[in-house]
Amino acid sequence: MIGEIDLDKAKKAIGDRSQFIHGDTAVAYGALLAGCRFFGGYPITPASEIAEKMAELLPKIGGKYIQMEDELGSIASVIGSSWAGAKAMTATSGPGFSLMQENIGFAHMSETPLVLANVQRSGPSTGQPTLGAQGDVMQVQYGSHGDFAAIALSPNNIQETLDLTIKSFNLAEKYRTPVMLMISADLGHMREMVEIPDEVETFERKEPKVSPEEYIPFGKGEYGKEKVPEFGIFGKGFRTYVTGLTHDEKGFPATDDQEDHDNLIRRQVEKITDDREELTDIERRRLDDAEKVIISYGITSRSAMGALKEGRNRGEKLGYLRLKTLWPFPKHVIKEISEQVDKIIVAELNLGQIYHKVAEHAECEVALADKIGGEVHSPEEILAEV
Amino acid sequence: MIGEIDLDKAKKAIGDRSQFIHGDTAVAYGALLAGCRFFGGYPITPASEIAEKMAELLPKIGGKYIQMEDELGSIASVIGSSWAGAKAMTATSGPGFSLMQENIGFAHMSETPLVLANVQRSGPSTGQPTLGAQGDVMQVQYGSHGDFAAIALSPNNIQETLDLTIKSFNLAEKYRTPVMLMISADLGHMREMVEIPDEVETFERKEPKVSPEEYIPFGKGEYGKEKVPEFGIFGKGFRTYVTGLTHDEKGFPATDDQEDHDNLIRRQVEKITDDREELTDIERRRLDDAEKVIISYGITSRSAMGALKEGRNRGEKLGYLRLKTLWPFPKHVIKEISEQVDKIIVAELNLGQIYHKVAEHAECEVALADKIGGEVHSPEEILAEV
Amino acid sequence: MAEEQKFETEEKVERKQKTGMINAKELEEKYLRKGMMPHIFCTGCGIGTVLGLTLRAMEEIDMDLDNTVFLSGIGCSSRLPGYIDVDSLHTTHGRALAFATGVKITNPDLNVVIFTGDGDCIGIGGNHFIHAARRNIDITVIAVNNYIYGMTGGQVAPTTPEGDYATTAPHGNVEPPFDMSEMAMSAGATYVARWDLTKPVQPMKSIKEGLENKGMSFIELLSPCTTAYARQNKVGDIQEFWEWYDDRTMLAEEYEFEEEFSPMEEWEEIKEKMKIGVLKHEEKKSLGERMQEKIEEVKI
Amino acid sequence: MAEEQKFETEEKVERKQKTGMINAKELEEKYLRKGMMPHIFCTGCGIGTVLGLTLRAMEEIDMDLDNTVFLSGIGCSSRLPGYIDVDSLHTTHGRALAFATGVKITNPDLNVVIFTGDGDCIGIGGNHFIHAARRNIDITVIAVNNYIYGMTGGQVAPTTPEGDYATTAPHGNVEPPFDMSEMAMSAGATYVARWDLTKPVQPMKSIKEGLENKGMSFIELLSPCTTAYARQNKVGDIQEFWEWYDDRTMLAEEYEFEEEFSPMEEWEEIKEKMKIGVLKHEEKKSLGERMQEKIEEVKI
Amino acid sequence: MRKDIRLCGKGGQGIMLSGFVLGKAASVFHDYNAVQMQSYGPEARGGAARSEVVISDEEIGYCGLYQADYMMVMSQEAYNKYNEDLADDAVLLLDDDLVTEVEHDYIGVPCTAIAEDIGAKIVANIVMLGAFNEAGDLVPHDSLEKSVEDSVPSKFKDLNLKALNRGVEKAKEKI
Amino acid sequence: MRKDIRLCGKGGQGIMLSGFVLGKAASVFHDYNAVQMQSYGPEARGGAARSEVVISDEEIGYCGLYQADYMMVMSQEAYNKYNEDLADDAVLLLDDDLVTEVEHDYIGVPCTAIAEDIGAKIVANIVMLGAFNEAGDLVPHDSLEKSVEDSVPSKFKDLNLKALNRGVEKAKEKI
Amino acid sequence: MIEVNEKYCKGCNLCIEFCPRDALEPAEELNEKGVHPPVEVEDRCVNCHLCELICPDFAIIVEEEEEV
Amino acid sequence: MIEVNEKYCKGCNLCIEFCPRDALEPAEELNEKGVHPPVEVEDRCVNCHLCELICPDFAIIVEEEEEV
Ligand SMILES: Cc1ncc(C[n+]2csc(CCOP(=O)(O)OP(=O)(O)O)c2C)c(N)n1
Ligand SMILES: Cc1ncc(C[n+]2csc(CCOP(=O)(O)OP(=O)(O)O)c2C)c(N)n1
Ligand code: SF4
Ligand code: SF4
Ligand code: SF4
Ligand code: SF4
Ligand code: SF4
Ligand code: SF4
Ligand SMILES: [Mg+2]
Ligand SMILES: [Mg+2]
Repeated sequence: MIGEIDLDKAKKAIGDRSQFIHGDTAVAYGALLAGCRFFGGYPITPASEIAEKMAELLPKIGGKYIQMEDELGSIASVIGSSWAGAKAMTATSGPGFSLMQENIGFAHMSETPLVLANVQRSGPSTGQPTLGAQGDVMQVQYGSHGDFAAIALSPNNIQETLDLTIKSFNLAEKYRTPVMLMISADLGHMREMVEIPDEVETFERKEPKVSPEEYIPFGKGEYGKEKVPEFGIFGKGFRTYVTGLTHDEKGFPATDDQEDHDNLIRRQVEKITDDREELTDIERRRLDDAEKVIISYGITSRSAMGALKEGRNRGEKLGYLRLKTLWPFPKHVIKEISEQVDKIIVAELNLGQIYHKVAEHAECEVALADKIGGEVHSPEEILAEV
Repeated sequence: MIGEIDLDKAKKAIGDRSQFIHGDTAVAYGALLAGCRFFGGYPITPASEIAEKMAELLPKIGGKYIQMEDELGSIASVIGSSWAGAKAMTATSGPGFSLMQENIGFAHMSETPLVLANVQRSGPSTGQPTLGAQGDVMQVQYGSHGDFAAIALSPNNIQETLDLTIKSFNLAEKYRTPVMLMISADLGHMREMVEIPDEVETFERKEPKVSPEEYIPFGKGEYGKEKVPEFGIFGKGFRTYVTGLTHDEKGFPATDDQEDHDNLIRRQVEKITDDREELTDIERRRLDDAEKVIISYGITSRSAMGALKEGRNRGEKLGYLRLKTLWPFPKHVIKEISEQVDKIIVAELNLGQIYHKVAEHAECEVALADKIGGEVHSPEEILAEV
Repeated sequence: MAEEQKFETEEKVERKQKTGMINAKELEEKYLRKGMMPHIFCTGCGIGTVLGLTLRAMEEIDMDLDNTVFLSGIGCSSRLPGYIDVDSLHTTHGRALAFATGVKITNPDLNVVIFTGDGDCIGIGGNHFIHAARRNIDITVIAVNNYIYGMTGGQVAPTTPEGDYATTAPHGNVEPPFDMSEMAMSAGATYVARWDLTKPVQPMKSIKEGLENKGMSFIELLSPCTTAYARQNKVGDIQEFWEWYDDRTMLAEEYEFEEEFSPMEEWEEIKEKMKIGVLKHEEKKSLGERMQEKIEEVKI
Repeated sequence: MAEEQKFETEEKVERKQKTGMINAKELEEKYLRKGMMPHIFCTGCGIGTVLGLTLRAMEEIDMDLDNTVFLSGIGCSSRLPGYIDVDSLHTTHGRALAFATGVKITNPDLNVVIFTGDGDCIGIGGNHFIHAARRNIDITVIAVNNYIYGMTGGQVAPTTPEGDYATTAPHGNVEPPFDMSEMAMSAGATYVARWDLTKPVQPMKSIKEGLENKGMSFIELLSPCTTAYARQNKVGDIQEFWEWYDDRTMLAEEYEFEEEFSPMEEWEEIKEKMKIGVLKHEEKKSLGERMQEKIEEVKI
Repeated sequence: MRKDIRLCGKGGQGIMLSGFVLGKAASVFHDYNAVQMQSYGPEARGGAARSEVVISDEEIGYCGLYQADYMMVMSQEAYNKYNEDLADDAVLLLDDDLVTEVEHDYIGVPCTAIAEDIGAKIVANIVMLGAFNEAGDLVPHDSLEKSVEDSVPSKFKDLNLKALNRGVEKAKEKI
Repeated sequence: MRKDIRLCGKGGQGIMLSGFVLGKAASVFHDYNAVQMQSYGPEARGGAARSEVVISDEEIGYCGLYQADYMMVMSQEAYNKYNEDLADDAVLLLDDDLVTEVEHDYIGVPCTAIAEDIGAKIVANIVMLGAFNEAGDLVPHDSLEKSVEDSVPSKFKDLNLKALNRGVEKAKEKI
Repeated sequence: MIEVNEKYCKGCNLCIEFCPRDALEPAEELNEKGVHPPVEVEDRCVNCHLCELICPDFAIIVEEEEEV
Repeated sequence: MIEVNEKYCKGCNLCIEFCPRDALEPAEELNEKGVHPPVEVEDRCVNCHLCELICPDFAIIVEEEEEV
């Protein structure tokens, strides 16, 4: 469904080359540019604007927008759409993300590429609907039952939000897996200028080149990555059986077989964790001589930039490390940096989530600059923990 | 609703004093003995037998059983029932647990006592419905969006399943919080003899002793634990406003207030984490001279017992530590033990979940004996990692 | 009910006797939580009117406030329980009826009333809605149908008429809407009424009848959303809203008359209107009664 | 359809021509995945029959297998797509219709068929069910109503008749059941039929008509669960199941006749029966058509 | 003393009940510890059924079988599927009318025939259990008897006890 | 150079639009970096509205305000609520017809009156923005003009430009 | 007599539009919310209470004394 | 002529019960599933195909040849 002409159409629908837009719009633009042609959603503050933009632009370029009856349905429609051949996405926030957990597990189990943007708001429960947070970052990895390996990205400005949305689609297709784009309400509703890129590098779904009989929908990949099978989209004669039950390579239920289950789940996990280093996207600042380093991500890293500047001004040998990839967790980077510095300060808008992952892998002291209640850290609040 | 006579009724409904029953039945018996008088459920293998036993026995003693339209509804009905004055529970397995996550968050936010038994099956997704696993133990703490502190218990035999069910109800009432009883399908469908206790120590809900005007439903407790407010059940004139929005002490929405949110959520978390040591229930074996220790929980600890015996026979200085409390995570115990031994081996029926918590807090080497696919570890498989 | 459409003198007197017994200030003092007014609803929003009518209906039957629980999901309309000084459970989006089921079954003596919006009730909450109706559980559901998702800023609802605009239907809605009352009836609710608020006495009476009905009562109130809906659909002022209701609704009795007697082409147009009035009122055992009978049968 | 109740000679011939074209072995070879037979359904379970009838209906309209997707949720009946050699999506419990919505909207050329059970469809899946019907999305839903949760061992379903037994209704069910077809019609499905399997030709024909209908088709098939339902409700053999259906169903035409002409007391009894037959067949634009029109209107 | 015991056959033969009766006999009606595990998949309808019991006078840790020290088999399919980890010196009882291809030493008990003989094919599992317990010396006979009495509907008590004892007799003949 | 700017007033006055126009002027129509943040709660209907803009010629890290160096205010309630962290030497512009109780030095711009004067109360925010930009020297005037043109429906372009320039003039008078 | 609680009135004009006797009209002055609350037009009101019933903001009270 | 696939037949007897001509009866012997699959009673079948349609297990085939 996607090609050069299509990209042109998307750019035409998007309009001006330079725009002053908020994060939600940037997600929608990124999606259109990446080739997303299906959005199944359900409104929720502060993610609704993504749906609204998609509802406006998708029909203009022949894509499909549908507002489903609830979030259970919206993620389901996206999985269905992906198997029917579209690059597909949904967007939600905490309460909707919680509702989607069962079907997110299905997406992992069925190895369905899709993108889910979670514009995080202050939880738990209904919480503070309009205010920002980073309280769902562990839920990405542990929100659904059983074992799976998540991919999650976290941008910290609006241009990067657009760029990482495109990247999310590319990773989803490359690894045949759901990818989570985690931003907070602050970023979702914050405006900056973005440049709509002229050229967009997209990763196109690897379709099987063998006959339906030879096609292995849930085993070793032949033409792409070894642990990622090709994707035989519906309507092309592959007659794939897709199930959330434990299945063998052909897709058939193997609900009594220890080995089939072990093979299946380990491959699904390893296709992602084997590439941990390749998937890791990190921003580093002033680490050369740093004695202490602030680790942060997303909107909080903007405050960390302030803290870095201020701290350095005061003569602290501070460094800054930002995780653009939250999952798979870049444990190797943490280990490495923790061997160089005396102390790590993890700043995040929750009561300590990624902090636990850092603490697990760091060899040095790890402090937490946590904050909840809808406001971002001031640089001072981070410096207080240094 | 509960008293001596009622306990007698429960015992009468249960029947014989010594019974050879499986874990699911033990959960139902424990619940009845603890005073549970409402069950809202939805069938799912391998937890359905809990519902079936409750459907049989509850009406006999005037309690209420309802099969709801789905798991979203069953946990909702349980929360409603709790506010209406009953000790209430539900039971489910992975897919249902995932569906319940939004309302579990509501239960945390509204500080609603309830018990949820998760009879874990092999996931992710539909997976292997009849086979056991321990794949949902991180989901307990991270399955819903935002920050909260979970309590979760994990028994390893049928008598203990009954006992810890009673304890779950007591903790739920004491801390005004949802409590998760985590067993695996293996235990749910395994039979052993249990003795129905003659006397049962139950913790009764602390109701406010002040006037409705003075009553603080979401702040400092007056008569019980300081961070746990009394529970003004519906129909008694307290006119409580219960909401999943961020609220002040009186229960009124405070969706724009950083401080109210911070106070509320930190109190809710601390009411549990402050009591971490008190809540920690651990079984220790042969630790005195141990150089290596196997840490496990639930059904896996039965295999660990086998490994302990075998290992000691072979001359290994092995120890055994079993977590009956999974959450709040007994980090102090891990830290302490890790200072005494050279190596910890975590055995669990997943690809490493509690392992990460142990690794975070241990000071020594930590190895993982993971297993998935529906079979329990053989003692040999654990010993292989020693 | 058609006779109540005109303002005849005798009726005025009757109405006065009924409604004049308690005035707005007294209502506020007796029924509302302190310090919550003015409420958060927009200028001219019908939700405030729904609140007033509900309280007056409660007053008429002298409802025991200490024995009453209001519940709701999420949405503008779902903020109502926060204003009423009774036990109240403001739950998650769409789930109020499931929470209510637990409340009512556990303590059948409680009066249980739910406020819900169109999205909350039959969008995300559709399953609980039809099942509560099927069970004929003894609760009263007051559904504020404003044809839109108000709280979140005007997205399309499952009740939004085809062709109308919404932030997620910027080119016009392509989906046919639900008739919520119709669904309630099919699913098994025993008292069902629908009114728009241009006729305030009738809805008040229906709420009262709903509260008295021993079973699932469903009262759908068509209520103007003066912000999210009106802005997008060029309904400029309240007059235009009235015309809107005039265009799109018809008294049930008239409707049925037209169905029988109007010529085909006319009927095709009329057909699309929503019937208003008391649409169903039936006696049937409630879930609570059936459960209690069973308990009596098997108890030890 | 009543005329098809008797086995007249001409009809036999006709039937032979229709059904004899492909026999069970050929069906298996053409439509079923290799190596999956014998299937997992219990002895005498109607689900196998449903499969056979569906395949024969597909054969009659010469369905393009490479352009067909079967979906299902979870349950015994939901295992069916695993047997048919087409693209298939065996989803989560209750959600098949939402998955199907994504499939069909994305590629309107695909034939989309859903197998579902009573619990899957209107228990946990009720919300997706009514919304798919409201949208009149062009899919065909074949619902196997066995009045019970079969797969999980016989718990009460929202279709279980009042008073019947189930593992979670060990003292007899206290809840009134849903009429799924009725709900489908209220919600907006355009083709609705219900049959029990004692009349195999009619359901086959209805499946065919459903596949041909451009909109949401709902075919409810009353199917014996010889294990979970029968065991608990003392339906000893297939003969007793037939009596069961005889007792509890009536052809729609007869039903309507009785409604008009039978004496009150008799009617009270008859009333409780389920109508079988083609209950609705209406022309209405499908969601896909409406969406496509909108795209044509706004595309750049 | 720890006894790792497997009972298997096909669905519908009452294998689960046998395991239950044996476990209960050991733990409720005698002072052993006992664990019973059963396995069934969604695909298990009518297929091979298996129930495992561990009996011990000590605490039972690992509750799987190290190997099957005792095994009773009531169908060929079950034998084929579950004989893998049979101990070399295992006590193996089987209905030699139904299980005909066997690679291990065994004691044949025509339990189905015996059951038919006493008038109810359905108690074949109890016949077998009686023989199995006798041959394996698993639990005291009267504990088993009590357990049977406690586990079957009262009107079938006598029939089942008869079946049990016929099994015992048969075993005595054979060993 | 980093400018921390707050615009506030009540819902419906076009505060968000002003922030948007300013941020766009700085970043799209000039080569500054700009971040705009806005806050609204579910309760904010008709209450105080706030939009914050940070402008800088360097990368903008922290995107909250350190303190408000520049503030424009269009209602008393907003002044009361948001004057807390106003810098001592801040440039404070306000509609002194609407905001009458003020504790800081300020420049009064009767923007509502001016807007009414040019025929449309609704452009008061743009009047104010013109004055604010002039007084604060936030972005080059023609960038702001372009941004206004780009942000309003074409039929209201002239009106808005007029409003903008009337604001500029007023500010020039005052400073 | 009509009593208006100016603090609550949001100026929706529903009362004015609804009054079957045109007994209400918008006030000249704005209230603190910036809207024109209703004021009574003398001698027209028949105490039908419709305005009170319909007011979404509990801002209007019809006092009956005068009728007695 | 009726052909029965013994491997598939689960012995539900539906075909036997359904046949309007009593043209089927249970076989004497058990199949490997332990049930009695149907066998044809000679000269009764009229090839109405009902048994084939109703068989849940794809186990029965009505062959038409003889009719021709
Ligand atoms: C699980 C979940 N999804 C989405 C939302 C966002 N949300 C809040 S209210 C609402 C719609 C409200 O519409 P309606 O029920 O019609 O009420 P109204 O505001 O129109 O009165 C939505 C989608 C939410 N709070 N929770
Ligand atoms: C979320 C979730 N809840 C519960 C289950 C367990 N479950 C599997 S099938 C089923 C019921 C099936 O009943 P029905 O849809 O009527 O199908 P049948 O088996 O009767 O054909 C249930 C409750 C599940 N798989 N997933
Ligand atoms: S948004 Fe609409 S429904 Fe909500 S309060 Fe405003 S007018 Fe009422
Ligand atoms: S349990 Fe019931 S529905 Fe399921 S296969 Fe068996 S007979 Fe059929
Ligand atoms: S009481 Fe009636 S007549 Fe009097 S002002 Fe109100 S609406 Fe008008
Ligand atoms: S109806 Fe109420 S809020 Fe509206 S104008 Fe009249 S008094 Fe004011
Ligand atoms: S209907 Fe089929 S499965 Fe049943 S007895 Fe006849 S041939 Fe066998
Ligand atoms: S084809 Fe008809 S007549 Fe012949 S055996 Fe089958 S059912 Fe009987
Ligand atoms: Mg609404
Ligand atoms: Mg069913």
